[in-house]
Amino acid sequence: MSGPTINDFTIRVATVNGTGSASANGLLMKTIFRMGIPVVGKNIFPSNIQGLPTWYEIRVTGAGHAGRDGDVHFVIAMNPETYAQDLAEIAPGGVLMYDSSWPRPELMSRSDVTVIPIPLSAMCNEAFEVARSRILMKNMAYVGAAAALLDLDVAVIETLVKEMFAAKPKLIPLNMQAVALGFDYAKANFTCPLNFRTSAMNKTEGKVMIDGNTAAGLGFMYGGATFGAWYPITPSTSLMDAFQQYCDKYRIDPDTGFHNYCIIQAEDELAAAGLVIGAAWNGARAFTPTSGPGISLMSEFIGFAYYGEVPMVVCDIQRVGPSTGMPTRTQQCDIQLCAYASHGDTRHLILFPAHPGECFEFAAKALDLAERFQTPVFFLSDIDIGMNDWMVDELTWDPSYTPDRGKVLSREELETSASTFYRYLDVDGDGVPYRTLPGTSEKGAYFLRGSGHTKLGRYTERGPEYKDVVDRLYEKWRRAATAMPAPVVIKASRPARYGIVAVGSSDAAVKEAQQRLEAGGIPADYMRVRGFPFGEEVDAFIEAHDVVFVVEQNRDAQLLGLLVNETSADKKKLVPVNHYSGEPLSYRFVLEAVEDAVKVRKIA
Amino acid sequence: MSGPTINDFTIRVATVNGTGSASANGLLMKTIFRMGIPVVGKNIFPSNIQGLPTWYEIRVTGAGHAGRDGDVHFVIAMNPETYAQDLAEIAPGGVLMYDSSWPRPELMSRSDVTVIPIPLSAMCNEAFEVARSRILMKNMAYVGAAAALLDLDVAVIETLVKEMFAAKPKLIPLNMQAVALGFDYAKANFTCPLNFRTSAMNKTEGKVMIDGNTAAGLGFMYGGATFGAWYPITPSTSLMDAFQQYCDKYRIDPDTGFHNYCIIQAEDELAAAGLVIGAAWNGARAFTPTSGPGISLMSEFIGFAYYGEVPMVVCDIQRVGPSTGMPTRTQQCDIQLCAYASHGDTRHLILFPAHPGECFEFAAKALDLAERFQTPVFFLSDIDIGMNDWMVDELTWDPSYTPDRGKVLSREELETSASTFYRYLDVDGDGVPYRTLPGTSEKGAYFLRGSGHTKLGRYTERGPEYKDVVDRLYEKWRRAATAMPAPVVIKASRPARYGIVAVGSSDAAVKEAQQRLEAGGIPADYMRVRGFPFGEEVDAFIEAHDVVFVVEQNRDAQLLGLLVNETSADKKKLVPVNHYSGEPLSYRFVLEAVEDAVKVRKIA
Amino acid sequence: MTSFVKPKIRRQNEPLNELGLARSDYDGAMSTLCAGCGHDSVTAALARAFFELSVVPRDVVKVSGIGCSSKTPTYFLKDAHGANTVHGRMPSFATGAVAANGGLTYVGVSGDGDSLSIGLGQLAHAIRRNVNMLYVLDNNGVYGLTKGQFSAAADIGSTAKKGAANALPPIDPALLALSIGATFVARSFSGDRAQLVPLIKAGLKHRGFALIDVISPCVTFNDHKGSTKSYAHTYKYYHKAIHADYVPPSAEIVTAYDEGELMPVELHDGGTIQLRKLDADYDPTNRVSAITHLMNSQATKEVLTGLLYIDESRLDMNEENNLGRVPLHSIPYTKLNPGAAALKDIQSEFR
Amino acid sequence: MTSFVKPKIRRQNEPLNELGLARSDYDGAMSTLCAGCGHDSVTAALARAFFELSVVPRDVVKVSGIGCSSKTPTYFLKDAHGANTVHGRMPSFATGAVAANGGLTYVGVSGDGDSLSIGLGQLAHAIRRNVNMLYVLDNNGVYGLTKGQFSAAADIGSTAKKGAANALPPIDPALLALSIGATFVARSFSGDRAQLVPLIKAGLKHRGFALIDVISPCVTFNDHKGSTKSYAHTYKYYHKAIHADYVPPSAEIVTAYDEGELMPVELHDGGTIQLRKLDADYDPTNRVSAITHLMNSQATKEVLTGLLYIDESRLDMNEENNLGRVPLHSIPYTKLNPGAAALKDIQSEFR
Ligand SMILES: Cc1ncc(C[n+]2csc(CCOP(=O)(O)OP(=O)(O)O)c2C)c(N)n1
Ligand SMILES: Cc1ncc(C[n+]2csc(CCOP(=O)(O)OP(=O)(O)O)c2C)c(N)n1
Ligand code: SF4
Ligand code: SF4
Ligand SMILES: [Mg+2]
Ligand SMILES: [Mg+2]
Repeated sequence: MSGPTINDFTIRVATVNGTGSASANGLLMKTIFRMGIPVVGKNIFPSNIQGLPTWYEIRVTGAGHAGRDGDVHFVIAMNPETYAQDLAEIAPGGVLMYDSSWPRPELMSRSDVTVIPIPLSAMCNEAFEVARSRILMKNMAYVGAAAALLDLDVAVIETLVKEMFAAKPKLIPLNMQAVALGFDYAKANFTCPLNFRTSAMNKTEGKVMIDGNTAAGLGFMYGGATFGAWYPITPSTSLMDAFQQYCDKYRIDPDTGFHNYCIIQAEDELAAAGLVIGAAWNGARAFTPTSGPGISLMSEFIGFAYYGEVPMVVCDIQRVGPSTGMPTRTQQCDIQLCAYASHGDTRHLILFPAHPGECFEFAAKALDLAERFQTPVFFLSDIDIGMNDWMVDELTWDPSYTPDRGKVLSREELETSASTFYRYLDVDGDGVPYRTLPGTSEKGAYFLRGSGHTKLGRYTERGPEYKDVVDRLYEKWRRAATAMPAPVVIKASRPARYGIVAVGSSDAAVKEAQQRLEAGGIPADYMRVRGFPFGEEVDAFIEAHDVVFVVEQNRDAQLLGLLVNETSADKKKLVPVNHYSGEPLSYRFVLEAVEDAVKVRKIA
Repeated sequence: MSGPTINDFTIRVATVNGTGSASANGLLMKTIFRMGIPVVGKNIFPSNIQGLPTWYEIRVTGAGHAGRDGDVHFVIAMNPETYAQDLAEIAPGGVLMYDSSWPRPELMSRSDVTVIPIPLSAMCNEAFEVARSRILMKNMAYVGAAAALLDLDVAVIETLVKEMFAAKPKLIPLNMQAVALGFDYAKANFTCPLNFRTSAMNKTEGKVMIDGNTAAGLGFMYGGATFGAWYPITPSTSLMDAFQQYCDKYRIDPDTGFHNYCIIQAEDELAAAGLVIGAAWNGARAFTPTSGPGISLMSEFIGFAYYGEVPMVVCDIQRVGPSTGMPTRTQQCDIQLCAYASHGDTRHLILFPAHPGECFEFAAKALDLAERFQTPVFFLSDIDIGMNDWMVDELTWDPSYTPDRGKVLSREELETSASTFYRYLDVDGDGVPYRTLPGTSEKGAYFLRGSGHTKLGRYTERGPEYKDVVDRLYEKWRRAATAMPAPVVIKASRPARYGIVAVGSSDAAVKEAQQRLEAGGIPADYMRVRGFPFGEEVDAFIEAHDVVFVVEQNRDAQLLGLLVNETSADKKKLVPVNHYSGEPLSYRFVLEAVEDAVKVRKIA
Repeated sequence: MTSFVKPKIRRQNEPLNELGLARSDYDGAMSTLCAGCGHDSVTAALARAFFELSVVPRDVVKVSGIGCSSKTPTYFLKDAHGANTVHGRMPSFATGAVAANGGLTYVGVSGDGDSLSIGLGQLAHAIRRNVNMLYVLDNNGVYGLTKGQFSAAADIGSTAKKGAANALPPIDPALLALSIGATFVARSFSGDRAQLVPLIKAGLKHRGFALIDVISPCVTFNDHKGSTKSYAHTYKYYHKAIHADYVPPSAEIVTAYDEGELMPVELHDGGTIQLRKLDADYDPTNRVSAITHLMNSQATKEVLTGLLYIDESRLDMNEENNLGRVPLHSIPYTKLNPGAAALKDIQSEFR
Repeated sequence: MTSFVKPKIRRQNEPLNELGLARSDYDGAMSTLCAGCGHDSVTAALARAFFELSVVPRDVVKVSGIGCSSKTPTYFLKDAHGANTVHGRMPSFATGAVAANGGLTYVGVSGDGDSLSIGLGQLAHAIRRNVNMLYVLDNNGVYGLTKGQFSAAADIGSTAKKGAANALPPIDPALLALSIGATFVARSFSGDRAQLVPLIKAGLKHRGFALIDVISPCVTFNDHKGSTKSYAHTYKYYHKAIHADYVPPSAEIVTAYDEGELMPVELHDGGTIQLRKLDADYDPTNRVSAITHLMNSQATKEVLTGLLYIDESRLDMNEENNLGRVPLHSIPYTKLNPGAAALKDIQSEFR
């Protein structure tokens, strides 16, 4: 259907983890990016540390798509264990390049695939002494070969190599030598470049390549988070690593050496939740990054924060469930849990960033919402967003921004006010009471508890007093809908009876599918929801269409379930499109699912 | 609307906990029960050990209703702290009896309430020496006074007192003396009996008064549970106490002294869940009783049992949430959590017993379902069912019953079978694979894991292999619907456009409301759902009515939410009727809610 | 918890502390515990210690888990913020609170169930981090609030109200704490305010995590022979190894003590505890001997009370994390946000 | 995990054990750990111990939590049932399994993160219950699987790959276990199979909870100077206090040892461990001295290995609970259901 043509094809590098190929693949992708050509990178890695198959996919997309294609056209096969699979998965007309130091005639089995054998190991073993560099240089060599075959700009490669090894300059010639080995061999033995290849453009101006966890860590620093607690878990770990790294650089007082932040590695997720709630109750802007298992473990504490009205930001970088599931594969499988986490009547706020740009923006937003509504806020990302490099507009920060700390009474306010302070009283009639921080004033003292309490903050076991408070909590939650980021709607160029709804990382693939659907004669409007509770726009969008496809990355149609329960939508209109194999969503999946559904309906 | 008349009125005893009134109130209720008059008892107690207000409500219901009335007609006020409230809550025409040793003229303030002062303390202090018996005998004295005023059978009281103190016979005369004190004083000073009073019947033949937790504990013993683990939490504690007590009596091998059961008090609920899963995986029939906070804490392990397919029975005796909430008040607030507990795509089986009789029956049922479907099963009760005495048919046991252990392969089967054993293979096409127990045979060895696995039981990170298994899990769950106890439908005597749906402890009040609604000209059919996933009957019932009232005891209409998501029901038909103040549901609440809703609709 | 603006009625010449506050100003709401519960005595001792130290009420933060013991923070210092968290998880909440604002005084109250069963892991890690707080463990050997099941501190052989006998060895919080590096470990008895108040004051002054294991009998479920936590038992075997008496820096009373029997321990803030040693050779700065003493007293079934161990040398969590005096909530946003220029610069590596 | 019906290819005169099984019959799936990971050596030691004890493979149950270490149960005894549970919660799962069937041999493998951070509470309570199992703690001072963060066993001052230095005192699992009443505590080093195999055999034979803390370096994240868990460090400070050698009841080899240097410890099943004491005065039956030794070695920064403490006198959990030999799943239903008559009289009190 599309590709492979100039600046429109997908490269897949198949290697073994722990062999240093990651940086070579990064080099490959950045080279294309620096050539001004939009790229999409996806890292499919195993849940171990060394020795298992790993794949890196680079989509070259002059059209500037942000999601996966679904087809693969150029495979760099460095892992004999997966040769068969790698060969099988190439699209017709594709090319497979492999390390022919140990020839594999069986790779010739596909007539519709061109196989390019390059004796990478042999060349490197000949060229280099140390075992270590023999392994590492093999990676640079395949970059070189790819450069020749795909017409990459070797000057750009050289610049990048220089940047990479700025610290150890003597490694630069060594690495360039390896690149040359592959490059020259390819030039000498095959017609280069291939018919599908790169060609410089200027479409990456003002863009950066960044992963969502790094962007979120940066966002929490810029948003003024002062406290972070966490327990390591893939794929959330790199979020806290980023926050830590940036705080170490920008948050240490040059004069006193004091830290303007505190990060604590908890003993588990229950403790991480407690740490954040304790710190937030005591005035810090606090967050904790985790993944599904962590949300399960934090459930009790989340209900405490909800009922006690303590601000709390929880980042759930979703991975494949249930249970331990597939820790390095992506899904959107905690949507329903995060909406209602904990026992009893509980409901929360959720932000759905769709790419690293929004991770940066929503991190601060999450802190603001948590403090404004004094309640847990979920920052719901996933492995695809969090751990892959995405091409996004350069991050910028609005200098006029100041953190929204919500309704916090100062000592002055407490001591000069005529009226007595009661923690859970709806003074302003907006469902949000005033809070005080420990140490402020005797007049502001109150007792935080997860047990029944009156609107005055006193312990109670009386039904009406209990209801006063939980009814307000519902009202507070409902009103929060208008404070969530508005949905993003992309209308078809002509009136459409079909609609599509999605959240988070599905966005890129759905956007592309929408374009191709219209091109294929199926115009559909698309609404990307960005927050929960849903605003009226969501009801209106569904109302306005005959059929609405709900695209999400889980088995049980969790987003669809929320739409059915929390909007006026007629559920008969909603058609589930569920992808849950663990790989990032591709436009082809969405396209085919919708096309099939439409056919079925036409017939019916 | 109803009462107070002969055998149709409600008594409320207001006392302080820790003063020994509980047994006196039990005596009062049992006397009426032994007189052949149906009774309903509700204990409203505080979450502390001694010194706070507590109420005991006894509904005398010749008509044999099983739920609360909502009105109170005869108050025995023993706690000055709550005099005002107690007086205020009496229905017009009601009677308040109080300890007038310290006269309280202000109690005369209501012209529509008769106040009967009886100097209980004064009399007891005069009659008894020891401080301890002065306190305790005061309770017996109010029983005596009530006996005179309500025409209770003193002979029955005496028999009961004899049974109570069979162990310490010399206490019998002492107690009867106290009863006489109250009885005689009342007779001497007031016209006895009152116009509303008791009159012997024979409607309690073949009935017993039992609480749901005791019945469940008994059910687990009869159902063949061999392992129980728990962490103490109100209101689930008495369930394990009962199981322990009965096992100590009937499960210790008289010859060897060995225990045919094992009960372990865990260090917390996470551990309780692990204990049960480990024991069940190793072949025990295992269960754990807990309440809301425990479910939150067990969430991670529940997902493990779901994905690893380990049988597990979790009893959630619901109490008011969120968080610690009101631990001694009742709600149905964990319905949604139990349906989907844990991160990732997870869905579970739920049983909804409505009274102690079903607690006994469903305990065994839960064990069978868990082993048959190799998955967590929730036994969803609440404080009202679990901790109050209900009048139910005497419990009986079908001698032909044998436990359903599900598909467990024996050593013989494994070693003689031609085909290799694979743990997660859908051999029979019913979604349920075969399992083996440790120690059975090398041929049955497999590895249980919460990480991605293939249908052969091997570790995987490949999408299609992962989907094989989770798709079957969904199918297995769906098929379980037909194995759940069928809904109980009570049709109106004429065709009805209104329907009512409820679960669990709401049943008694809803049944009565249904009768009174029809009497009042609003015929409605009533379906009590007893299991989740829902069977087709549920879809059909909703389909068959124009308006369906969903009565439940929580704020967020959790049952309604499940109906909307998991049946074909058109949600516009469903009208929420939510009671969540923490007291047991009364027919008046349901009646008024439905009547109001109907009026509104008529106007609209 | 309460913010009534009620006129303070003072008894005539009621003693006032340096702040001009009376002991009653350190009270809280009315207790709802059983009459005679040991926990109420601990509450009274806490109020007295704060009064005697002239602590500004609003500068105190009270935290607890769930249990009868955990209810007690509402019963003292009504003018201080407090938090009744979830069962067994108070240590993590407290750790977060302390990190957020090192300028306040933190007191946690917990029970043996809350601390040694569900909460064992969190307690251990709070100790390891040396969080600067006083942690009072009201130890009655049972779960009071859930009606008398054994806790992990119940002694072998002791029998619960229902009559079942406990077969598992008790976990001794003091021993556990010492084995994982606690910097302040003491034990006392709820009925012995003369010993308890000074220990509480010392614990409050300690820079780091101070654990006081207070034997606090449950009159309702555990006050019968059989249980070594009962009044009966505790009085019988009661034996003070060490008597601790806190002396504030600027006080003269020191001289009132007999020099010969004193061993002063320098506290971080300059104050000192004077140890009165019944065992002349006891050294509360030696971890190994503290453990040995405890294990030997276990063997002889004695309840060793007093200051068992103290180490003022280790940094507390906030120092370890280079947190300054300024509470996190008072750091100006300008110091938190590095600005647009930095953002540009950071992104250079993403091109 | 696997049920392949693959023909057994045997090397010629490959040694067989009493069951006629070869060492290779105790292997499992291929390891996916890093080449050189200490955990693989522990796996090999486990397989050898089971082989030498001639344990029937199907009678073994392997359990673990989550982590690189927790993956290893798949790498030995492929013919035994195994369970890879959730992070830090293996002890409760194992406890339930052991209670359900006391007739099998239980071996748990965990890591320092799995056991001392998230799992500390569960580990402590399994020890307290004296669950009859061998618990092998692969201790590398880091979280391997999540790429090298410090665990609670990381030593002060050791630096992680990313270069941050650890400031918190390590939790020593052996010391912790001893302080809460463990009945079998040993320590060894993954690289020292000669010492490890006998300790594993002794632990398997021990009636009750046997903890072996195995220093097992993480070559990828923790094998650099700075870390005392690294090969470099461990070899440098490596110092055997005790060398343990298990001797099965009916074997003669005992005589092969020099009586003068042996201290036999009677095991519950009649077997004995022969202790070779380098420190002539070491007594592995004395809890206090075990703790003292450990604390002193901590002070001198030495890694003390060998059998530190053993107590064969305490009943294990199943005995404590009066569980017979019959697995719970094999008790006939007739013995579980008291029948209709009993049901009638139970209900007499409800009338
Ligand atoms: C998650 C959770 N599990 C169980 C409970 C029930 N519960 C309340 S208090 C308590 C034990 C309290 O014992 P302890 O800490 O010793 O306090 P005490 O009442 O003895 O002072 C338990 C198990 C709870 N509130 N939350
Ligand atoms: C609930 C939960 N939290 C976090 C994780 C992520 N995680 C996996 S392994 C691990 C630590 C493993 O460390 P250790 O037990 O020392 O094993 P090692 O890899 O060092 O052998 C963590 C934090 C998880 N799997 N589950
Ligand atoms: S039950 Fe025990 S611990 Fe609880 S308040 Fe009463 S005496 Fe105190
Ligand atoms: S990361 Fe460390 S612990 Fe994990 S497998 Fe590699 S070497 Fe072993
Ligand atoms: Mg206690
Ligand atoms: Mg480790």
